[in-house]
Amino acid sequence: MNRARIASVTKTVAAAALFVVTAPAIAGAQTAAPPAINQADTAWMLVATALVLLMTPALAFFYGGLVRSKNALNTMMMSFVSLGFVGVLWAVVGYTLAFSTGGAWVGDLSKVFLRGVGLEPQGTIPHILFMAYQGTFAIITAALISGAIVERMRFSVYVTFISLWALLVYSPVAHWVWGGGWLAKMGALDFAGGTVVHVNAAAGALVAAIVLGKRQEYPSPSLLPHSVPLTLLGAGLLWFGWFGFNAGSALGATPIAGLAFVTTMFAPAATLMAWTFLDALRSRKPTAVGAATAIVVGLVAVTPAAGFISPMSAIALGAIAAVPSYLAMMVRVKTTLDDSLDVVAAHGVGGTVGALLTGVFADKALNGLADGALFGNPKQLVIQVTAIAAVAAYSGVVSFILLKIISLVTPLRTTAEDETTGLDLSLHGEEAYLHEG
Amino acid sequence: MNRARIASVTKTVAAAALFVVTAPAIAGAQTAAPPAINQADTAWMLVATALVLLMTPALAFFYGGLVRSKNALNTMMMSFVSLGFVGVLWAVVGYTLAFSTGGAWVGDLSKVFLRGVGLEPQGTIPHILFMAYQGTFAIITAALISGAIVERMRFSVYVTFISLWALLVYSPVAHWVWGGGWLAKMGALDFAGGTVVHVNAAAGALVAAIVLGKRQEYPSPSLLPHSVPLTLLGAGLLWFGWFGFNAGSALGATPIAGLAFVTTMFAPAATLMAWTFLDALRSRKPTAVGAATAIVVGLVAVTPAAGFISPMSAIALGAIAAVPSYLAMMVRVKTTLDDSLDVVAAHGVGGTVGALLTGVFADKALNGLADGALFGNPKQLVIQVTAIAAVAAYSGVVSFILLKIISLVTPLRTTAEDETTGLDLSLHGEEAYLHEG
Amino acid sequence: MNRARIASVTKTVAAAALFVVTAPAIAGAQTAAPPAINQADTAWMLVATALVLLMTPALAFFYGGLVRSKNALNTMMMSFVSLGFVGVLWAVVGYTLAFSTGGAWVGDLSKVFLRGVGLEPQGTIPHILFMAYQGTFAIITAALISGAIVERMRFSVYVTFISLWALLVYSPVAHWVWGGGWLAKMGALDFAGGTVVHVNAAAGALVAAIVLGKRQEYPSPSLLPHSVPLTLLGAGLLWFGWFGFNAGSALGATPIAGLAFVTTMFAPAATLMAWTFLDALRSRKPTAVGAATAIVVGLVAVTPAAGFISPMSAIALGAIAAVPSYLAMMVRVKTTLDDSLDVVAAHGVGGTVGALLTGVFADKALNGLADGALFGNPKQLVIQVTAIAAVAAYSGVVSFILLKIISLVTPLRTTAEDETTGLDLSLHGEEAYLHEG
Amino acid sequence: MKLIKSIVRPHKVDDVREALERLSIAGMTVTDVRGHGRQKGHTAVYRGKEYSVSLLPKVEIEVVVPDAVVDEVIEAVMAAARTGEIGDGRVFVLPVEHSYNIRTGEREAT
Amino acid sequence: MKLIKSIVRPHKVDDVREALERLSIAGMTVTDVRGHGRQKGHTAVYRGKEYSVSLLPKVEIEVVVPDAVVDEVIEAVMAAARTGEIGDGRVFVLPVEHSYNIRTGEREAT
Amino acid sequence: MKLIKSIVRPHKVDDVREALERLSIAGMTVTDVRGHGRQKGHTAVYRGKEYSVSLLPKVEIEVVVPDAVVDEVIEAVMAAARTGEIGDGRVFVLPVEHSYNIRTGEREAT
Ligand SMILES: Nc1ncnc2c1ncn2[C@@H]1O[C@H](COP(=O)(O)OP(=O)(O)O)[C@@H](O)[C@H]1O
Ligand SMILES: Nc1ncnc2c1ncn2[C@@H]1O[C@H](COP(=O)(O)OP(=O)(O)O)[C@@H](O)[C@H]1O
Ligand SMILES: Nc1ncnc2c1ncn2[C@@H]1O[C@H](COP(=O)(O)OP(=O)(O)O)[C@@H](O)[C@H]1O
Repeated sequence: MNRARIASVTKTVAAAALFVVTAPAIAGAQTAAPPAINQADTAWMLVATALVLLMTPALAFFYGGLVRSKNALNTMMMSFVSLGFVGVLWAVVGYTLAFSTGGAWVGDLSKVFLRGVGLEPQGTIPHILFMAYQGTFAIITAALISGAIVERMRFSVYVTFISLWALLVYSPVAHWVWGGGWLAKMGALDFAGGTVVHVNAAAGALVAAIVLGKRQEYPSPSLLPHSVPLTLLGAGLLWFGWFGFNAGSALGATPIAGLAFVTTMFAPAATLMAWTFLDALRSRKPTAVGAATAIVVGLVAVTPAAGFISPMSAIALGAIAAVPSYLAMMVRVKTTLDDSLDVVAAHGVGGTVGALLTGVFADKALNGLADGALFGNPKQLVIQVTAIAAVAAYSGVVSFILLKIISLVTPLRTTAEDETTGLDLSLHGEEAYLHEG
Repeated sequence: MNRARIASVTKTVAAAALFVVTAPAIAGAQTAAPPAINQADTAWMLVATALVLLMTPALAFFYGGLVRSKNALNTMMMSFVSLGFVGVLWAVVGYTLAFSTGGAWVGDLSKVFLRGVGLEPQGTIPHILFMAYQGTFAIITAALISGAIVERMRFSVYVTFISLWALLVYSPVAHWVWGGGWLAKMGALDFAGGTVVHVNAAAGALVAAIVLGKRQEYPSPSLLPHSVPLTLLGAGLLWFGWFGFNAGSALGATPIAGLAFVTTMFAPAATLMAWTFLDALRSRKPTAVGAATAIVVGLVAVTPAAGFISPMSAIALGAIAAVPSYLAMMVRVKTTLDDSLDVVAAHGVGGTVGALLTGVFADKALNGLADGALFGNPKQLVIQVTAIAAVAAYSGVVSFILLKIISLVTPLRTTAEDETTGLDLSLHGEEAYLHEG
Repeated sequence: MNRARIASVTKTVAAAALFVVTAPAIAGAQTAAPPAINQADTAWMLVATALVLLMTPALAFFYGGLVRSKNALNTMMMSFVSLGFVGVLWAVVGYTLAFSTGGAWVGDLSKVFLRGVGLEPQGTIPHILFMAYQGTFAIITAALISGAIVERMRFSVYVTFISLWALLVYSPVAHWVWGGGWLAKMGALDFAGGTVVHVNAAAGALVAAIVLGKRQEYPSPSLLPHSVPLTLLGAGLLWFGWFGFNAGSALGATPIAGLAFVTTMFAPAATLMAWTFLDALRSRKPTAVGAATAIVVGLVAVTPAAGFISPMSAIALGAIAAVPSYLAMMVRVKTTLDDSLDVVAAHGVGGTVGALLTGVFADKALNGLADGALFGNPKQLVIQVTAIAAVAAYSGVVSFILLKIISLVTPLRTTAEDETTGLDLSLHGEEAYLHEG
Repeated sequence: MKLIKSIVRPHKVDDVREALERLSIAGMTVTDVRGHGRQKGHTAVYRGKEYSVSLLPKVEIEVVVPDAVVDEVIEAVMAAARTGEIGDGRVFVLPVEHSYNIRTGEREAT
Repeated sequence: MKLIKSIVRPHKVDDVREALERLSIAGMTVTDVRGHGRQKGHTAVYRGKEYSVSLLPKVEIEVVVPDAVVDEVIEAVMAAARTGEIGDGRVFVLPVEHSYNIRTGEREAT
Repeated sequence: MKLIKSIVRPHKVDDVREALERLSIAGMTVTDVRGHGRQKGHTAVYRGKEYSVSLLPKVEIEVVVPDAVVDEVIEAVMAAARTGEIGDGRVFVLPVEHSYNIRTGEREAT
C-alpha cells in the first residue's frame, strides 16, 4: 500500500484511538491544511534512513562470514557495491520509476534526475528525505540477491545485473505496492516490504542460482563459514537497522511507528527461541549460525506485518515462521540447487509466510486500516497471495531474461581456476586476512 | 525512582529552569491535561530502544573477544540467546511483574500477555514502546551474568537459569525501584540502572561463578583473549548503545535527556583517561583490553547518576570509579574466584561506586528532584546504601537458590572433556573461525 | 560559518521555501521570541551526537584493519585514547576556546570548566548538548592524524601530541569558522568541517609523518592490511556516523538537515562508483580497500558542502572528488613520504576538493545562505581558498612546533627493535589475536 | 619407518585423507603452509601499488609409516592429490629412526 | 644430532616446554597442526547438514638435540604430554646431519 | 637429496626467498611457527595479571635440494637471514631418501 497513505491514516487512527495528539502537524493532517513538515517526524525519518543504510554493510558482514575466507571480500563487495551503483541509479531514475504517479505498472519520468524533488513536504517530511529513505530499500534489496550466487560469479557481471535489476524489477514492483500501482489499489498489505523486498529479491536469487549453476565443490562439507563472529555481527547490525526499515515505514514518529518497532523487536525474539528448540531437537546442538539465521528470518517475516499486528501476534508470527524456513534449509542441501546462503529459505519462504500471516493477524482496531482472516476478513489472504505470486513471477522472469541477455555478451561465471584460487585474489587482487604473526 | 515520575518532573524543571519550552505536550504536562503522546519524545524513545537493544549483541562481542577461540561462539550465544528467551518472557509476564501497579515488592498480573498495553500514552510515548524499552533492559541485565561463567557452563542450563532469573530477580527488583515499589517510595536514586541492572547482575554473577566453580586451567596465563579487536568493537558499540540506555531513561527528548547524554559521554572519557594512567603506572603498558574495560566501567558508574549530576561531576565520578574496579581486578586474579570476565569488578564494584557517588553529586538545581551529600543532603547516601544492599542480597540469594534447584535436576557444568575440546564444537557443533587459506 | 547562524538561517529558508512549518519553535525563531528548546531538534541532536561519537571507534576499525596484525591494537588505541583525553580536555577548556565569544582568533575562558554551560537553550537545543556535539568533532579530528604515523610512534608521545593539538590547533580553528571568528565573518562556507576537520587534520598528519620519518620497511610490499573486513566494518560505521556529522550540523531536525543527510548519502555512493571504475581501469581489479577508501573520500568531500548543495550536485561532487584522491595515493607510494594510511590523500585532498566544490555548487535557492560560482558567485571560491590555505598553514606550523618541542624532551619514535617486534606487544603488552585452535 | 611428507593443494586434503584411510592408515598430521615453485603467483593491489603474491596456500600432510607400505602410500597420495596442473606439489620421504606413542609410552614396532 | 618431532595436545604445550627447560634445553620450534588418528572426531552442524570434524587441533614441537640426550628428552616429553586418553600423540625421531646457527654462521657441534 | 629446514625471523622471509631464487631454486615451503630459544621473550599484561610470552613468531622455510648444492644454499640462507642479534634462528639439514613430483608422478633425480 502507498506509504504516504499509511502515514496519514495512522494519524487518523492516532486520533481515533481516543487520546489527544498534540503536535500541530498532526492536527493539521486532519483538516484540509496544506501539507506541512513535522519536525518530529523528520527527526525520526533522518534516523530511520541512516539505520536502513547501515543494513547493507551489515548484510556484507552477515554474508561475508558465511563464505570461505578466500571469497570473503568478494562477497562483502557484492553488498557494498550496491551502495554505489544502485544508490546513484536510484536518484537518477529509479525513484521516479517507483514513486512518480505514472500508471498501474510503473511510474513516469517526471522526477528523473530528482526534478522537482526538493525540501517541500512529502507527507510530513522533506521530499528529498522520503526519496533517500526509499533509496536505501532499493540498495539492500538488490544486495540480498548476492547470497545465492557467492563464490563463483564474475564481479562485473554481478554489478551489471543488480544495476539493471534495481531499475527493471525493484522500481516497478515498488510502484505496484507503494507507488499507488495496481497492488496498492487492490489493497495488498505490505507494511515494510515482505513482498516488495524479500519475496522479490528471493525470486531473483533463485533464478540467478539456477542460471549460474552450483559451485565446483557443492555440495561438500568443506563449504563452511570462515567467521561466524562476523556473521553474528551482521545479524546484530541487521536487527538494529531493521527498526529503521520497519518502524520507519510509518514515515513518522507516530504510534504506528511504535507498534511497528515493537513487533520488530518481539517477532525475531520468538523466531530465535523457536529456532534454538528446532536445532536442539535435531542435533542437540543449538548453533550460532542458526541464531543469526533465525534473527534474519524473524525480521523478514514480520516486515510485511510490522505496523498491522499486535505484539503478541508478532510473537506467534515469529515462532511460526521459524518452521518453514528451517525445513526449507534442510531440504535445500539435499538438492543440487546451490542457493549458497539460503536466500530462498530465509527471504523467500520467510517473506511469503510473513505476507500470508499479515493477512491473518492484521487488526484494524490497531492499524486503523485493515483486518486479517483472524479478524473476520479472509478476503485479505487472497489479496496477499495475489501480490506474492505476481511479484515472484515478475521478478523471476525478468531476472532470467536479464541474465540470459548478459550471458550472450560475456560469461557469467569466473574460470574454474579463479574459483579454486578464490575470488578475492583472482578478481580483486586482495586477501581478506594476513597474519604475518 | 519511578521513571514516569522523572519524565514529568524533568518537564517541571525544564520550565523551572526559566526558559520557554515550546512543545505543547510539555505545556500540557504542566496543566491537568489528559495524558498525550508527544511525537518528539516518541521519536527519541524509538531510537533509544533500538540503541539499548544493540547493546546485547555488543556485549556478545565484548565478552566473545575475551575468551579463547574455542569458546567464542558459546560465549556470544550466551548474550544472543537472551534476546530470544528473556525478550519473549518479558512480553508474556516480565513486564507486568515489574511495571504494573501491584504492591511494594512486585507488580500484579494485570498486564500479563500485554493485556491493556497498546498505543495509548504511557507518560508521553506509546505504552507498547515504553514496554519494549524496559524489555531491552531485562534482556541485557540477564546477559551480563554470563561473563562470570563462560567456558564451562552447559548451555541448556544457562538458558534456563537466565530465563528464571529475569522473571524472579530482575522484574521484582525493577519494580522496587522503577515500578513504584518500596525503594522508589524510599527515594532511592537510580537514573538508568546502576543498582537495578549492574549491582543486580553482578550479585547473580558472583554467586553463579562460585556455585559453578572455576575453569580447569584457572588461574593460568593461557586463559587469554582470542580477539581484542572484537572486544574493542563491543566496547565501542556498548558506549553507543548506552546513550539510549541512560539518556533514554529520561523517557523523552527533554533537557534532562540532554544532561544524561552528556554525562554518559564524559564520565567514561574520564575513566578511560584514569585507567590509562593506572596501566602505565603499573606496567608502563596501557592496554587495549584496559581501555575497553575502562569504557564499560565508566558507563556502569555513570548509569545511576546520568540525569542527576553535572558534566563536571560526571568527569570526577568517572575518574574516581576507575580505581576501585581496577584494584578489584588485580585482587580477583589472586583468588580462586573465577569470575572469568570480571563482572563483579566492572559491574558490581562500578555500579556500587556509581550509586554511592550519585548520592554525593546529585544536584537538585539541575535535576529538579534531589540533592546529594555534596549539596547538603547526606541522607541520600543512606538511602543509596540501602538500595544497593537490598538488591545485592536479594539477587544473590535467589540466584543461589535457582542454581541449586537446577543442579538437583541436571549438572550445571559441561564434562571436563567438552571443556578441553571447547564448547563451540562440543555444545554447538561449530567452529568460530575456519581459515583454509 | 557559525552554526548557530545556520540553524536560524535554515529556518528562514524553511519558511521562505513557501510551505507551512508547524513547530512553534520555528515560528518563534522568526520573531524576537526568547530562545527556546525545540524538542524535535533536541531528539535529532541527541542521536546525531551519538552517531558522531561512534565515528571514533569506527575510525579505529578502519585504520586498525589496514595495519599489520602486530600493530593492530596500537593503531586502534590511537583512536580510542582520543575519546578519553581529547574528550575530557574539551569539556575543561577546549569548548570555551572554540565557542565562547572571544575575538577573531580564539574564544576566551568565560566557559572554562563548562561554567555557564547548562540546560538553557543554545539555538534550539540544550547548551550542554551543543557542547557535547561539538566535542565529538574535536575527538575524531585529533584521531584522524594517527593514520599518518602508525606502526612507529611512541604511545605516550602520541597522546601528548594530540591532546595539545586539540587545544592549540583544533579549538582556535573551530573558532575561526564556527565560533564567530574571522573566517566566519569572511563568509567561508564549511557546513560540517571539510576545512576545520579534514584539511586541518591532514595538515597535522603530513607534518607528523615527515617529522617522524618512515617505517623501517617502507616502502615494501609487505606493509599490507591484516584484516580488510575490519576496515570495511570501519567504513560502514563511519558512513553511518557521518549522517550525524553532516546532517547534525544543521543543529536541528530541519529541512536543511534533510538536505545534508541526502547529500551525505549520495556523494559517497558516486565516489564509490567512480573509484570502482578507476580501479578496474588501472588493474581490472576493483578492490575492497578501494571501496572502503572511496566511501571515506566521498564523505570527506561532501562534508563542507552537505547543507549547501543539491543531491544531484552531490553526486557530481562525489564522482569528481574520487580522481584527485586516487591519483594522490598513486603518487604517494612513489615518494618516501610514509603517510601510512593516506590521511593526506583522503582527508587533505578530499577535504580541499570538497571545500572548493562547495564554492562552486552552493545554491542559495536551497540553502538560503550563499551561492557558489555555478550560481553566479565566483567570489565564494576565493573565500574558500583563503580558508583552506589559512587552516592548512596554521595547523602545519603549530603541529611542527609541537612535535619539535616534544622531541626535545623525549624521542618520538619507538626503538627499531620494538618496531620490528610490533607495537602491540612492545608498547601495550598485548597481542590482538590468539588462535590456540 | 619413514616420514612421508606431502605438500598438496588445500582442496585436495580430504581426498588424500580418504585415500589413506582406504589403506587403513589412520594417523596423519596436517599443517597449513605456503609454497613457492614453478606455479605462477598472483598480482595483488593495495592502494597506490601492485605487488606479486608468490607464496600460495598449500597443505602439508605428514604420515609416518612402516617401510613395507611406503610405496603404496606414496602412490595413493599422488593419485589423490593430482590435478595435472602445475602446483600439485611434492612428496618427500625421510627416514624415521623411532616412533613413540605418548599415551602408552611405548616405542612402536617398525 | 636428532630432530625430535612431537605431536601433542594444545593444552599440553606449556607443560612440555617446562619439562624441556628442566633439562636445560632452551631451543624449540612449535607449530599449530591438525591431527587425525584413533581419536574420534566431532560432529558439527551447518544449517541443513551435519558433517564430521576429523582433523583435531594438535601442536607439533620440534627440538633438535645431540644424540646423547635423545632418550631423556623423549621421556620428558612423553611424561609431560601424557593424559592416558586416546589422542595424546606421537614422538618421532629423525636423523639430523648438521645444524647451523644463523647468527654466528657456525655449524653446531654434535 | 637433503631437506634444508631453516627457522628465521618473519621479516626475513622475503630476503631468503630472493636469495634462493638467485641460486635458481624455485621450490620452497614456508610455515608460520613460534620459537623458543636464547632470545628473551616479552612481558604481556591482561587485566589483573602479567605473564611472559616466550614463544616468538618465526617462520620455517623448507627446501629440498640435491646434495651438490646443499652448502651454497645454507650459506645463502644464513647470509640473507642474519641480523647478528640473538634470535636469528637455525638451519637444520636432514637426509631425504626420495622426492616425487605429484603432477608428473615421477621420482625426481637426485
Ligand atoms: N624443492 C622443494 N622444496 C620444498 N618444497 C617444494 C619444492 N618444490 C616444490 N615444493 C612445494 O610444492 C609446491 C608445488 O610446486 P610447483 O613447482 O609450484 O608445482 P609442481 O609441484 O606441479 O611442479 C610448491 O608450492 C612448494 O610448496
Ligand atoms: N602415523 C602417524 N603419522 C603422523 N602423525 C600421526 C600418526 N599417528 C598419529 N599421529 C598424530 O598423533 C595424534 C594422536 O594420535 P591418535 O591415534 O589420535 O591418539 P594416540 O596417539 O593416543 O593413539 C594424531 O592426531 C596425529 O596428529
Ligand atoms: N634446538 C633447537 N631445536 C629446534 N629449534 C630451535 C632450536 N634452537 C633454536 N631453535 C629455533 O631458533 C630460534 C632462534 O633461536 P635463539 O636461541 O632464540 O636465537 P639464536 O638462534 O640467535 O641463538 C628459536 O626461536 C627456535 O625457533
